[in-house]
Amino acid sequence: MAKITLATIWLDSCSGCHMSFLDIDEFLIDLAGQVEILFSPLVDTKSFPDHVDVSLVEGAVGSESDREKVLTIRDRSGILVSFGDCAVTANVPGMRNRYPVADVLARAYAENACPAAAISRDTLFFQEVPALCPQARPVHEFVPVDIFLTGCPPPPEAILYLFSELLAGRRPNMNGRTRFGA
Amino acid sequence: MNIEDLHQIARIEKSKQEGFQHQIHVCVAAGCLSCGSGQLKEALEKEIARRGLDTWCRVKGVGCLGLCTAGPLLSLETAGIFYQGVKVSDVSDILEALGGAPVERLICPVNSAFFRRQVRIVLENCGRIDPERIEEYMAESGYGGLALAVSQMSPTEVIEEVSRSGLRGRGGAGFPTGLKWTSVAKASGLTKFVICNADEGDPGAFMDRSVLESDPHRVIEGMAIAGYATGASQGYIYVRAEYPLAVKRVRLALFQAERMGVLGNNIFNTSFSFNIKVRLGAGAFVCGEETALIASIEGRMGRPRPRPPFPAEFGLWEHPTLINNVETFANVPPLIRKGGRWFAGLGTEKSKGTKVFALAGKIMNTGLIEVPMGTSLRDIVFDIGGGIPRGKEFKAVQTGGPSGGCIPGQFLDMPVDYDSLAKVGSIMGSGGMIVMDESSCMVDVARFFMEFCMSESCGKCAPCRVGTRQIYDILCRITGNLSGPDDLAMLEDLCDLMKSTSLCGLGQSAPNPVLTTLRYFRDDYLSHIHDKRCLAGACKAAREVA
Amino acid sequence: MAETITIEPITRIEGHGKITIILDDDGQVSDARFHVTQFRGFEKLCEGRPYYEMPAITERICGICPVSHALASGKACDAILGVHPPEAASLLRRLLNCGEFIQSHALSFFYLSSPDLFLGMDADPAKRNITGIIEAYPEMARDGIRLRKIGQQIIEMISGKRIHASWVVPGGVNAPLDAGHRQTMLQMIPEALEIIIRTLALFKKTLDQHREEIRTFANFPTYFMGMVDEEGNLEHVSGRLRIIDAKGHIVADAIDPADYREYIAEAVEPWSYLKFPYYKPLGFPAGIYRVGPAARLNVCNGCGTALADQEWAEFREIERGPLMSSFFNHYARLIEILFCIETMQGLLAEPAILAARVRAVAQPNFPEGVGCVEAPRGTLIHHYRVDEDGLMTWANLIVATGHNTMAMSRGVLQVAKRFITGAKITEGALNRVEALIRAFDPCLSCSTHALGQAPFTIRFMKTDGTILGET
Amino acid sequence: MKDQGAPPEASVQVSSKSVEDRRLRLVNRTMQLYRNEAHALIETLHAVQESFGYLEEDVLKYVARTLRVPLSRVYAVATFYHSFSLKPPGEHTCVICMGTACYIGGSGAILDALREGEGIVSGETTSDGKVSLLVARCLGSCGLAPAGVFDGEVTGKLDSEHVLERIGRWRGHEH
Amino acid sequence: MKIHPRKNVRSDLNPSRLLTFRIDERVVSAHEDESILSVARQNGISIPTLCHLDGLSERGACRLCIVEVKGVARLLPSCVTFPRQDMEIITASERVVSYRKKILELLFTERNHVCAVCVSNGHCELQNLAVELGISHVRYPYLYPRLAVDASHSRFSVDHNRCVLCLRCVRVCDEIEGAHTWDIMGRGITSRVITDLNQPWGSSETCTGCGKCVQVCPTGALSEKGKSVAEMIKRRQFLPYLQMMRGRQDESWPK
Repeated sequence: MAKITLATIWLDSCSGCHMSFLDIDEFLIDLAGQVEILFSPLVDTKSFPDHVDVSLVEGAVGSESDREKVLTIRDRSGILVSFGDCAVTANVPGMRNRYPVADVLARAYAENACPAAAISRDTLFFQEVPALCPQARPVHEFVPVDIFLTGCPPPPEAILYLFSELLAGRRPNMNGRTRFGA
Repeated sequence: MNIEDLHQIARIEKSKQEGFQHQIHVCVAAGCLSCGSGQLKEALEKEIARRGLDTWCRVKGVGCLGLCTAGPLLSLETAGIFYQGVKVSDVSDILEALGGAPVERLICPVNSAFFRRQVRIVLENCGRIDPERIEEYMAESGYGGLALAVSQMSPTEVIEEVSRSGLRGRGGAGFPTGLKWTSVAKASGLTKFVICNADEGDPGAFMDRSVLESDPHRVIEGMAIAGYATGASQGYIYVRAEYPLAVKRVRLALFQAERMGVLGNNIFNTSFSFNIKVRLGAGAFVCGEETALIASIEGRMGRPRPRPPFPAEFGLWEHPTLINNVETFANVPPLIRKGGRWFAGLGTEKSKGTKVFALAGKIMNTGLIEVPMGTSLRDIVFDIGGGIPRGKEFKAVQTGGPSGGCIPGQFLDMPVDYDSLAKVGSIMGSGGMIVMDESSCMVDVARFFMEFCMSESCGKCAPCRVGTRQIYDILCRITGNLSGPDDLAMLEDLCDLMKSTSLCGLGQSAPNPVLTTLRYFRDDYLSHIHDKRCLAGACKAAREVA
Repeated sequence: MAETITIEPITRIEGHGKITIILDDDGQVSDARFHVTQFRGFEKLCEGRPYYEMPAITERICGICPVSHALASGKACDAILGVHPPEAASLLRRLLNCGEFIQSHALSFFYLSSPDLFLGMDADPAKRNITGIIEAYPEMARDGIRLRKIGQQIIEMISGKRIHASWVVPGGVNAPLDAGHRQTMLQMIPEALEIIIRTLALFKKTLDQHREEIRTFANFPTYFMGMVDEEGNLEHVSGRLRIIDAKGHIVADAIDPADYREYIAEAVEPWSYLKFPYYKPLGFPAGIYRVGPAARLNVCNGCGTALADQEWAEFREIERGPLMSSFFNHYARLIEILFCIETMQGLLAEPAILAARVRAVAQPNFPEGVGCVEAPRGTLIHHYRVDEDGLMTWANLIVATGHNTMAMSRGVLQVAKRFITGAKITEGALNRVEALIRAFDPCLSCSTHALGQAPFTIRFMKTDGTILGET
Repeated sequence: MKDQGAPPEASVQVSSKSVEDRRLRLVNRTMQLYRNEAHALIETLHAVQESFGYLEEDVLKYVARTLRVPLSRVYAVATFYHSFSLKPPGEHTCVICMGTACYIGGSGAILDALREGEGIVSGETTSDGKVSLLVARCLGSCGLAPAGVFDGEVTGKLDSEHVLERIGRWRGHEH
Repeated sequence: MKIHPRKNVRSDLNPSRLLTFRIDERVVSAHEDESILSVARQNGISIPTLCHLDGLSERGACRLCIVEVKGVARLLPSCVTFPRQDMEIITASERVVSYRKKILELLFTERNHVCAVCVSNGHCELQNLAVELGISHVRYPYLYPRLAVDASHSRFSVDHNRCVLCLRCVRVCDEIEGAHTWDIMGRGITSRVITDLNQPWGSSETCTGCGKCVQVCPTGALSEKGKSVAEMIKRRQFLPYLQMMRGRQDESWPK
């Protein structure tokens, strides 16, 4: 049987969902026999493959680069899984949405440095890094999502169930297996 | 007062009026007042006095003459001449022309369809009597209906007459008035109320304002008849505070009616007593909804409550309550005087009588008209309304305000009645009729109405509170050319949700402008979504998305 | 023509990063930049929230070391309340921390770095990952997975959930320890010990193969900072800070974390918009220092537990004075796992650990509070201010990776200069640049809590602080 | 206790001086007309707005106490209805009608012009305190669209220049 | 039991008349003045609600309890709809469930419900309803309003980010405690619960500090201060108890 090809990525998030994935523990070894990880923070591939069967996207879309990434991933993935509350609801990263981006940056850079700051919020600018979106927002507001896996993070049992269903060729029904903020 | 007194007053008033050879009627409704008709009237009076004509010619402030575009308007009652756009400087020319050839440059064509095609029941006294004098109303058979009802008819007979007329509520939904009166009459309880909804909230509608400013006694009489028929002894007129002139004239009219004894205890020497109080609205469209209006009269926030129980059983202070709007009550006195059968002879099979419309928007003759039910839209827009100015193309006519819909050209030959309007997705509403030409983007129009509903939503039920905001956001995205491919589907989905699950009529009907524009002007949407372009050239692309 | 090599994303680290290496006309490395490409804004987004939500909110900074954030946050909140948690709570917080060190260090070593260390820096990149290890060294892979699982299970048994348990609360913890769970944990200890001892032995054997990496992985003198207990032994949760110089002399000791601003300052340079923590008395940029596993073993007098102390002594034998190469972080991580397992054993033996009273209750009594712990990657400082109703008005967070930024960027340049020449850029060479970053085990999830998005510009300087050049 | 008798001594609750007392007269009269019953709340708030120009907090408390309506209910009613304002108005008020006919006739553009030209948006008062801008849902003067009210005077067939000019005059500058 | 006659008595209903009708194919009987919701619950049929709480007056506002009645085109809120003889009620048709989901999703977009860091995480009626209705994500865009927390009260705090405007707090304060400290200001999407003249709760002149509002709040909007994430468990037993005590006829202690 051909292995399922898998990509995982994290955007604006804490990596906790990936950690919860690792929390399936010994099942990782079983999974390694059936799933081939083509792209992930856990492996060394640098560019997103042309096609994967399943992509797990952790995190909200918070920057232009996040936005580009989800578009690419959608394009090249069979099944796209919104992986965890940040991807599904924007969760904690979305808490910044109450404030204008400029205020958020100013707090971190202009106001919080301890010596008399050489930077005022007016001189704050950034280069060579992706521009921030005005708000961190859920993945499905940018691309169609096939499966939603809520939870902060989704419990490993739910992740395992997701994979066992996918491996069995079924579209998993996640109802009741996890919830917002679980 | 007894009935004989009423006739006596009418006779005296009539003969007094006949003593004048000329009567100059100056429109002093809000529209003309804002163009300076107040000063005009003053100047006329002064000049007449100066010339010593005051036994021969009389100036009278009257209510709306209808053609608001052409204000200030005045009419020479005996000669049947209308002058339009009259300025203070025209006063001496007008006076000099009295009895001779009219002042050509001021003449307003009375033979035009605008005047010719109208049939006036509700507006019969508008522009003809001084709204600040009860005697003038009485001279036009005013309070005759009430006298007839209380002295010669039983309450049941009154209701039967109303039922026979086929009159339907003019406030929007078109509920049969006789039926409504019957349920209040039947409801148990010694205390009952009659409420006149004069909180005309539809943007673009001003029929109620005009009626109250021009002929307030007609409404008072209608309410008193309703009180008699339903067994109520207390009435309330809930009127918009934004209509100061209407409020003033209603208050004055109530004062006069009480003084004359047509309101108060033992009206026309019968056991029937009826009083009316004025309550001011405070700027909440949702108070047009019955239960919200009741809450507001009770001094609370105007939030609707679920029905049943209906106000007819459980209304103001929990007592059975009849609520009708201004125009409905205004239809009652002539209906009683002339009989339900007479009324039923006008209009269409299911929509009887006439309807007052406020014509506005991109149309030559803006103003107030009254036509028989069943008159076609084309007649109203192109004949009576004079068509679209500046050679532009007709695009749509919006009826029913924020709860109504936008009707496209293909239905212009449709007769205007309750059922035909409902068939095309709109409603009669209170009678606002806004004409739009090709320069209007229908997405923007839908957005305008949704903004209205969003800020007028009371916030009680979730579908309306959040739904209006979400729909508004989508419409902003579309007009701002920022929409995504799923936005149309989401729009339709949300409209359906609001229609099906909102608590009150406001929420249930708020999607109508969106749904009708989606149905008839889908290209306006698609062009914004796919080509990022406004077909009508009306939308600024950069319009901020809230 | 100058040429730019971009490594993006940096893989097998925790977070988002990118390295650019600039070659001059002769193909020699002339400059390198390390970008963090994510931004989260925690210092602002917590504004207006009640202080007691902070442990849970800041847990969400990082899915790998949420416990550290919860602990630092809890301590900052303790300070705002002005209370000491009950004894059981203190013991439990330390116990929880042991679980986290075990799982986090296991993750870093087995899942992220072992492919470099055991399959080789130059191995096929397609195989150079945990599945490659599962194939090539199934025993070791199983050990790694098992050890991480033990760590996570300990966390779960104490706090009810492996990740983001929201169990640490101001004034203590949310629930006492279940006696049955204590028993289960005690039963897990022998296996954990076996695994770590086996792995230490394996790792030590590979040291010889990595002589070049040891020589070049940020191998330069700097100051070091870490937490120690009252005796100067290794401590992660409730100790005080110690700073040593490159020779190993203590320059500051028993620092109350609340006074961190007297010792550590965060520089802001108009040209980089990035905060650089530095040792204040030396000024910027001379005050470069490192934190983390090796730094902690460098600053302490010992571990205070039997087996770990033996390993510590052997470790410190490698060099006279502090170990300079950051490659030794891998080594130090294994020793710390051992230390934590032993500490757990001790904590679980304390009778007080089962006490029911685990929370001191109070209203906010102070407008400001600082909490500091050693996270797996180094010293973590949370500093809060609240209004009189207890709502957050201001927060400053210094995370482990932040302290190390100066050392990491200089390390990148060092590795790049050694392994990259324009003539032949091998994949293995580029992987070594990444491996250097992995040695620090930077937690970019943590470091991007606020300061992401900032181009990291590296200054070249001598150890005496003379600036050789800067971009 | 429910009916009869004058309301509690007004000057005690209301902040300052006899000028205020005079302004309270209309308020008191309104409440007495309804025998201080709770349902007079909206009518009373109209009276407060009329004599004070806005709903002042102390007066709200006074009204609440006199009519025996909970404070929060008074505030709720005061903010539910758009006719009431909790902020003192500017010296002059300009109301732009946003009824359908006026919107179709271009009142949106007038508001845009005011925002750009005078820097005010609906519901706000210019920083010099001279002019408050309000938006009406419909003045019922659709025949004169777009219409507005300048210090109580209804004016029809407005355009941006005309409005800017009038406001400029109030604020003492030219456009 | 009617504790607040003004709001609960329906003069058109006869409490003594017993009716037979069907709920979800099941034949049930009830008095004319028992709401469909309450009859359904007595018969073990659960209908989701948010603004309804036993012991408080009905608002009919959240619209989650809508049901279908055969022969009636409109959907009816079961909390304020009363049975008729031979009525056929369907509580969970596909149509009804899909509307319930959408309404709940709208509520999620309206405020900033960050379940993960909420004091009521795990004990929240909104969150539970999402699970019950199988909501895996919210299809409408979140609005992310900027709202504040008021922690000025010495024991409680109100976080408007988590409020669903069910107004249980307003009702319990008015109807049970009798203080009417709470009400709702503004209208539409800008509505917000307030204390007194929209002043900080801590400075309220009318609040008795009883905490009933906190206990009836379905979400983490009202909570006890110092309760950490997921620790706020609401206790509602007092409500039926107070109802019983206030409704009883004899007063058993000497005055």
